[in-house]
Amino acid sequence: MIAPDARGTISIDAARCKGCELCIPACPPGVLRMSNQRNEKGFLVPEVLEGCTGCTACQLVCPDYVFEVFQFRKIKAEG
Amino acid sequence: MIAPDARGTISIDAARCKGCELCIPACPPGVLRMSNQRNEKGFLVPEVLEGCTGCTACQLVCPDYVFEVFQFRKIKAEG
Amino acid sequence: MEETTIVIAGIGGQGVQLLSKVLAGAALAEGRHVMLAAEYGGEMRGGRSFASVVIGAERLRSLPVIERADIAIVLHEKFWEESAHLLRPGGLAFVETAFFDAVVEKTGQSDPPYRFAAFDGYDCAREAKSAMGAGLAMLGGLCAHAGLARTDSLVSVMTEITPPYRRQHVATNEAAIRIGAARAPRLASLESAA
Amino acid sequence: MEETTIVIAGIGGQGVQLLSKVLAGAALAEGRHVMLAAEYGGEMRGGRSFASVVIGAERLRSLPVIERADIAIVLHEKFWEESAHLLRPGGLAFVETAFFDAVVEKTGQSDPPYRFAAFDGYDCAREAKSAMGAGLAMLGGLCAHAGLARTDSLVSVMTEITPPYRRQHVATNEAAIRIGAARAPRLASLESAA
Amino acid sequence: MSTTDIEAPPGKRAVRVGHAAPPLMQTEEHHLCPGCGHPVGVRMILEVLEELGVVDRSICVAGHGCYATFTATIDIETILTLHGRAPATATGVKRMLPDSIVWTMQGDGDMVSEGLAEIMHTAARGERLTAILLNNGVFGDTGGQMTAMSVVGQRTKNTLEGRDPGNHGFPIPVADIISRFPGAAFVARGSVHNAAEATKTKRLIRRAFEHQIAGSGFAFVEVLTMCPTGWFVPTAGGPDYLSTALEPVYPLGILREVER
Amino acid sequence: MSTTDIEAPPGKRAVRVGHAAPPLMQTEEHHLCPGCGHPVGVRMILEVLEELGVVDRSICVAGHGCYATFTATIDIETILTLHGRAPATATGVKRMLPDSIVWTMQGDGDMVSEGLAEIMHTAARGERLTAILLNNGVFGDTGGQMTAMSVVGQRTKNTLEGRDPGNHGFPIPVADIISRFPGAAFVARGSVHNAAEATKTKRLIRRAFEHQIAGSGFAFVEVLTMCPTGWFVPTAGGPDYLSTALEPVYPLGILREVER
Amino acid sequence: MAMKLLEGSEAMAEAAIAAGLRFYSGYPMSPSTNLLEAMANKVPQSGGVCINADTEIEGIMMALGAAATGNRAATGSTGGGCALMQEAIAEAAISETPLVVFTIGRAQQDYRQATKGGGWGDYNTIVLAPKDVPEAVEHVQTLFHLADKYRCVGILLADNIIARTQVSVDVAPMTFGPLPDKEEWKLDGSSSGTGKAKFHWSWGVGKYNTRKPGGVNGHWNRVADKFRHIAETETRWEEAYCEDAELVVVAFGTAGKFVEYVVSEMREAGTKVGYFRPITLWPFPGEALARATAGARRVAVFELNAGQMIEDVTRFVDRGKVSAIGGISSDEDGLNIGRMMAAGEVRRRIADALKEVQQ
Amino acid sequence: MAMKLLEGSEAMAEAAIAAGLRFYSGYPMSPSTNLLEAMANKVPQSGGVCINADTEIEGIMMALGAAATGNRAATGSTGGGCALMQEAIAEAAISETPLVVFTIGRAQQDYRQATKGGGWGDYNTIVLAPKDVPEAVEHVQTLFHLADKYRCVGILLADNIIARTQVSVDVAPMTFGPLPDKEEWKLDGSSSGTGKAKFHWSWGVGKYNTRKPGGVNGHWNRVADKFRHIAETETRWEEAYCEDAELVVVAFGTAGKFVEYVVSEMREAGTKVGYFRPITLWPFPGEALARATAGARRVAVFELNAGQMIEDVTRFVDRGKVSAIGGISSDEDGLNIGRMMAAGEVRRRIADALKEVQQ
Ligand SMILES: Cc1ncc(C[n+]2csc(CCOP(=O)(O)OP(=O)(O)O)c2C)c(N)n1
Ligand SMILES: Cc1ncc(C[n+]2csc(CCOP(=O)(O)OP(=O)(O)O)c2C)c(N)n1
Ligand code: SF4
Ligand code: SF4
Ligand code: SF4
Ligand code: SF4
Ligand code: SF4
Ligand code: SF4
Ligand SMILES: [Mg+2]
Ligand SMILES: [Mg+2]
Repeated sequence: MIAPDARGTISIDAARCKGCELCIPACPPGVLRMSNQRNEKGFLVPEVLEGCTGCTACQLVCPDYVFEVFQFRKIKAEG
Repeated sequence: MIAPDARGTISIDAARCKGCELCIPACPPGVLRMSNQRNEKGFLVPEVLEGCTGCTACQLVCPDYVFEVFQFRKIKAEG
Repeated sequence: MEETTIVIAGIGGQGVQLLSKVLAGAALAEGRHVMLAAEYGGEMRGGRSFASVVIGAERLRSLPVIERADIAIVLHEKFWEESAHLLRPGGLAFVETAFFDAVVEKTGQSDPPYRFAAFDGYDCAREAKSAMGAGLAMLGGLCAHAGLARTDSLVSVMTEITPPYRRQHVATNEAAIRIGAARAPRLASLESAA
Repeated sequence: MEETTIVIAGIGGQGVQLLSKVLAGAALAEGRHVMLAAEYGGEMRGGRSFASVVIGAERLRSLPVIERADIAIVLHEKFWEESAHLLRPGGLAFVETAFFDAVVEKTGQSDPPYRFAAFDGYDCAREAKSAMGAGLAMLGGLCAHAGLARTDSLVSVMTEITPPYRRQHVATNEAAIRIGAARAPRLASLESAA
Repeated sequence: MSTTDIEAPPGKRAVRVGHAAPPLMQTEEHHLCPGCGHPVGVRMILEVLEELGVVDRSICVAGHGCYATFTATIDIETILTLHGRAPATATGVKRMLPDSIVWTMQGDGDMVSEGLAEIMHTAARGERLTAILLNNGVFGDTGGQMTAMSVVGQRTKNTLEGRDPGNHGFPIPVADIISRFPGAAFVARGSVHNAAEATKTKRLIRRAFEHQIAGSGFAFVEVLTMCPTGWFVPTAGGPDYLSTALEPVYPLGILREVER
Repeated sequence: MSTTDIEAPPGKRAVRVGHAAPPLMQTEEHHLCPGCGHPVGVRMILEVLEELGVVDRSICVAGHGCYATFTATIDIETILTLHGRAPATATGVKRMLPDSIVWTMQGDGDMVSEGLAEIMHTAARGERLTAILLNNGVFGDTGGQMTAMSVVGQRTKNTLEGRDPGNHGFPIPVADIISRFPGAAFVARGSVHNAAEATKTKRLIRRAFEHQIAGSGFAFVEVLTMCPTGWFVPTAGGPDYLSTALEPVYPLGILREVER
Repeated sequence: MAMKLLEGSEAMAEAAIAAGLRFYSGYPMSPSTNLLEAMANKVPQSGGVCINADTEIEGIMMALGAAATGNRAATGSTGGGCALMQEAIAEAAISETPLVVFTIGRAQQDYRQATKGGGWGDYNTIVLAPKDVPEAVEHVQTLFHLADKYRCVGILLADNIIARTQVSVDVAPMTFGPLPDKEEWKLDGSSSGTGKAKFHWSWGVGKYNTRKPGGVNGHWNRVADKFRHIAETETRWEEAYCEDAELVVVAFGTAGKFVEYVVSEMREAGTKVGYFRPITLWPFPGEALARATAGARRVAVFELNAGQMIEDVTRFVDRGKVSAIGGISSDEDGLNIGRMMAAGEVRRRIADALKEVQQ
Repeated sequence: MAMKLLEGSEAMAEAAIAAGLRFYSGYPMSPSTNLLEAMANKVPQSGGVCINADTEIEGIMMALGAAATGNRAATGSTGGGCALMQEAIAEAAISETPLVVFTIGRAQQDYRQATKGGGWGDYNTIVLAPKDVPEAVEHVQTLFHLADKYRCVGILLADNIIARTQVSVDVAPMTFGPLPDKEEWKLDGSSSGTGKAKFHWSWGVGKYNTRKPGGVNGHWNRVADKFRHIAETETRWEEAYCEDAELVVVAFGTAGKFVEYVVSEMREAGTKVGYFRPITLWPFPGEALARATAGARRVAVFELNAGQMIEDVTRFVDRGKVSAIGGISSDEDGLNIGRMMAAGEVRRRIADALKEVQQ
């Protein structure tokens, strides 16, 4: 399911989200958008589309520490 | 006793003087100097020599409000 | 009892505070003495929101921290226990239909000491096309049923206290109150069902 | 009496405070207990300057605001009344000669309850070439007479407490103390003259 | 979440480049409002302390404001001191422990309203501290009233018609003032209203701590943060309000830096 | 002394051009030290009030310092308020009596040590007052200790070795700070250490009151004054100490003026 | 009679305006913030001035300046903020500046601060502690009157419950007796240059031309005598059922309202219990308390703190007879009044005290 | 034994250093200025830090920060300056920060401030009032010990006479019993990053990982209990000739020394008079006073104020038996102790009180 040229991804700890939407415009490739799902606190939470670059912008601006960011790196053959 | 070309004079309320000597260098024509006389408070007080211009400098700098300054003006014929 | 005490509980965002003000204001407009105590933990959504309203004909004797309520308006199952704790034996629990079962279940006693009534505020709100109107509808229904204040008084206080930037909701809110009030007669049957 | 109380009074600039410190310090150096209370109204010349020194062999009982003095050192006629008020019957008024007559006159009683002694501190100071040494000379004279402290103790305390920027006065001050002390034997006669 | 749980494209592996929760937080939960800018600022401070390797000699002295909630959750020794007085308290700490890394955390209300004397005197003394100002131009914690840094025209609960300079005067740009103090080694202003500025701001904070480590003088970073609640704007509108209302009054950048 | 008592040269008469005691003094006596600069500053204020014809609507709010002795002798309604708080007290007075002429008189210790917050907040508010600072760089009244305006190297009773910036920091040039405040209409610094500067300073004070009369904003004049006692210099050396130690740190002149 | 639904804070602000308040200046601190907001919105509408002070000290010093012009002025905060005002409260009291300070307390841990003060010198402040919003509306007006009557500082000691509860209330302006003229001391500049310029200072010594006899001691003694007079004449309290009570419960403010409620209920059930509510916390109605409790076997003090008012109680009631039945009671947010301010809790504690008596 | 001639202020500074003071920060105000100067000159020489604070608030807040690191720290001023410290004193007391505050009072008009405080909340401060310089030297050291022992604030209440009188005195370091370890709470950064970072705050609730049971109420109750314990165990006083005295004179501080002097003199003359001097003003030695005055017909309080300590006296002695024989007594400069602090005056006032008794 992951595109072979994918550069990164994020995990979203939706339970912590307070639906402020600050992450949406922060994402340079624009792959975040608000979903229709509400978390336990009653807030709409974001979802990520394909194309995340692992740039950490969302993580940086999120006041509720929702995002974990990963970059995909080539596996090097080990000595 | 007053020179005919005298331009001004001062009165010195020596009782108030605290002997700080600030007036001495303040006098542009240099006609003030400390006398040998002490006032009731025990301070040496200044005295004025001839040549006062009535410029008010001494009055301006004296912290103890000792000087009153007068200028001599021609008496104009009245009526 | 000369003084009637109503508690309103729900979660942040359900309009508990608006409801309490509308109720108290309407009773005041009708010449009653009122007292309103609000408690809410900041502006956070999903947090506890609670209010008590005391209405009486004379200068009130009730304490500002109420000890016992005659009526509980239950907008959400969360925090119901607190209202239950306050409700006097024989008091009325007026519960949003959506949470009715959960509330009854939580009550847990085989023979609960209160009277229960379910009221479908959400349905009224839908009918009124009012996004936030469920609570107002319940209030309309309750007042029509229990005679706490006239529907017109509720509507006019709601209109009066709506801030300028919320003016667009006045019409739908009014509709919610009136639809709720209109459904009050059905209440009696529901009540006895509990 | 186990404790001796000396009051020193004069006008600002006469060195009252220095005198009191030298006296107290010298007594301390000799193993006595001392207490010194100073009062002066700011740095202004001509104002009242007053100090009291209590000296005793044991931990002192005297109060810090003294009630009675055994000896009054009178540097100036001004403020004499205050010292007179404190001086006990039979106490010693040790007066700068220059003000002796004025002081006696102010006392005014035909039979004053104190013993008077005049001492020419100004003359000693002249001899010592010490501008401000009159008071120190009196102190030297008094101590030699009354045995409050040894001359050497006075000199060494004076030397110790003179601040760096006044070092040039140490030698003449010492001279003043010693000259005063040397004249002490003459005191007895003066004293009886009063 | 462990990196091995992350599905990676063939031949690649997932490398974590950013933790959700900042390091040194005893819990990630906090009760600040949606869209609040403070948590972003606090995250950066903690990351910098970790990166500089000074955690085990770090002491935070905090004032009172919404950010103070973090005093109970950051895993840094903390004094929650009296409103406005953090610089003075921190001075006492630093003077007793010259090798420790002492930093203050204050809001605009805490620092520039109640505590103006303390911050100015401490800066003038050149106290070797790092002072962080989280400036949202409002008393957030008490519900949104005017502070000494609220901007002209700003609507608050006690300036309902907007801050009118004829009546309420003008805001005090404390960083600009301190930037002219010889005792100050580093003075800068950043913002957290977007990722680019947040990144720059973290660098400023780092510099401020480096100055403390070097002992070069007082180091000060003002961070503009969003307070949608106290500004009465939607959460998503916070960054825009910040950049149009606050930033023109409080321009971003380094205001002073001496050699370390 | 009456002018007729003065002997004049033939054909001339004596005209009084300066009163010994300033006007509006209930007594000319004061107990300030020989060579103190404060009385010179106070004289000028009183002369200006008289010249501007605003005496009967003048109210002075004074702080605590040696100058406060004049609160009991100037014939101007006076509040001797708490140490450091004159600007706040004066604000209350002025807001209740907008047509009155309200001026504060503070020293550097009163204004910049104890009262830094008050003066800054009041200036930022653009309060329509005239604030006078009599700056001698020392707490004169308590016997000569360091203030927030004592200059580097200055010897005081609690900086016996001189103010060491590494320990005691740097002085705060409050007028320069306020001169950048939009609420301030007029900010200037003068001195009384010689007749020429005193003359200029009086003009500055006059301007500051004219701004209040025009209602153009906060008006501030700092006056450098001698404190030979607190500087531990001979009285005659006061002016020299002022011009060599203080003036370089606090240069004279108009720092800000807006249109009235 | 025009009843309005007002939050306590709004009601107090309207009462202050009804009393002629012309100046308010305050700094936010829960739970006094709502009062500041109400003042900021209402005072300018009434033609007065409200300043958002930048510190509590500035707030009270501005108010002091405004009051020195003869206008009615006030400031307010909660205990923490009022701690910063102590120097200024003493200054106002001793300089005889009429001033009202609203202390919207947290629980009842401000009793000692309000009644004893932390300023320097010999002064007191009249402290009124209303039991609810309608009484607060009266107290605010009374306090402005008393402050002017005695040229002193009046403190309104309320709490979160009073400040935040909304009630139907009629803020009717009250009328009081005539007041002394302020001409003698109020400043407006007009005495400047007359040779007798007015002088406002806590040392009260007058200017050179108007030196007051007795100097500073004379002034301070006059002020102290005034406070002695107030202490004798201005005590206020409410008591009920004390004549034959075996137990008298003493409580003030909101706690007093709870005690009144519970004790009345118990009396209806025949229990020999009475209550005494000091309304003026200073002057403390000690003689009245001594009389009211003369016949009681036990006097129980219910206050929401670790024991503050009880020290005043024991000045007038034998300490062997007095016990504390309150205690520290705070919410986790420190603002509110905690679990102890509940009728059930009060009932239980009074019942326990009664048991002891009856043993 | 090394006697030096020291001014009281110098002696107190040396005593503080002997007790291990590492930090002082203060702001000048007569008559406390000399103490600041002595500290500024002596503390750095001893390897400690003295900062010339720019305000009293900064002074105490710096000292609080220094104390939070476990070092002995102090600040000082006179009543007016200490009024500004009230919020901070409460904070230190409730956050359990050991701190010493020197209040070099003007006359004795600071009693109420020192003993009751103007801060917010339920706290007390141990107040020692020396009668003279040698006792002040002991009290200073004792106070640092007690502040550490109980993690509380200690106030040394002295006056102009003690601060300015020069006496021959031996500042010998005193030894006290062992003290609790400060490791648990003192800050040095080393707990940061361990998951259990320390947290210093007056609400005492702990951090997320180290939450204290009972929350803020729990902490405040623990603190209140601690103060109750101190009140029971740490009272100090001096009394003489009380057993058979018809009149007992109560006085503190320098006034106590005068009373001691005069009463001893009168006793020698056979008069049945005794004296009682509270040494700890808080905790007030009330039980001891009650015992000491049980047989007396009259208890006269000599204090140089309008009546402050007398309120504490009447908590323990029937107010019908108590009278005030002191009063406001100030010089024109407000600093000193006025005409009333003179043996003759004291003698006259005690004699008058005796006459009343004997009627
Ligand atoms: C002496 C004192 N006054 C007032 C308060 C109330 N108070 C607590 S937080 C706060 C506002 C803080 O504002 P700011 O520092 O800007 O922080 P923000 O909440 O905006 O992040 C105030 C006024 C207090 N705690 N102490
Ligand atoms: C709250 C408070 N702290 C301290 C003082 C003591 N005090 C009186 S005057 C003064 C110094 C004033 O210095 P400054 O304003 O520079 O005046 P100067 O005497 O130098 O003219 C101080 C510290 C006080 N009166 N009140
Ligand atoms: S920024 Fe964070 S809290 Fe806000 S919507 Fe995005 S994920 Fe949720
Ligand atoms: S890491 Fe960057 S690209 Fe990926 S979702 Fe977050 S902001 Fe978008
Ligand atoms: S300036 Fe004035 S006080 Fe000083 S010496 Fe001259 S006359 Fe005397
Ligand atoms: S008036 Fe001028 S010229 Fe005359 S004495 Fe004074 S300074 Fe000299
Ligand atoms: S009020 Fe403002 S500062 Fe406080 S948590 Fe909410 S958004 Fe953040
Ligand atoms: S101490 Fe200084 S300011 Fe004070 S009167 Fe003396 S010279 Fe003037
Ligand atoms: Mg803020
Ligand atoms: Mg000065």
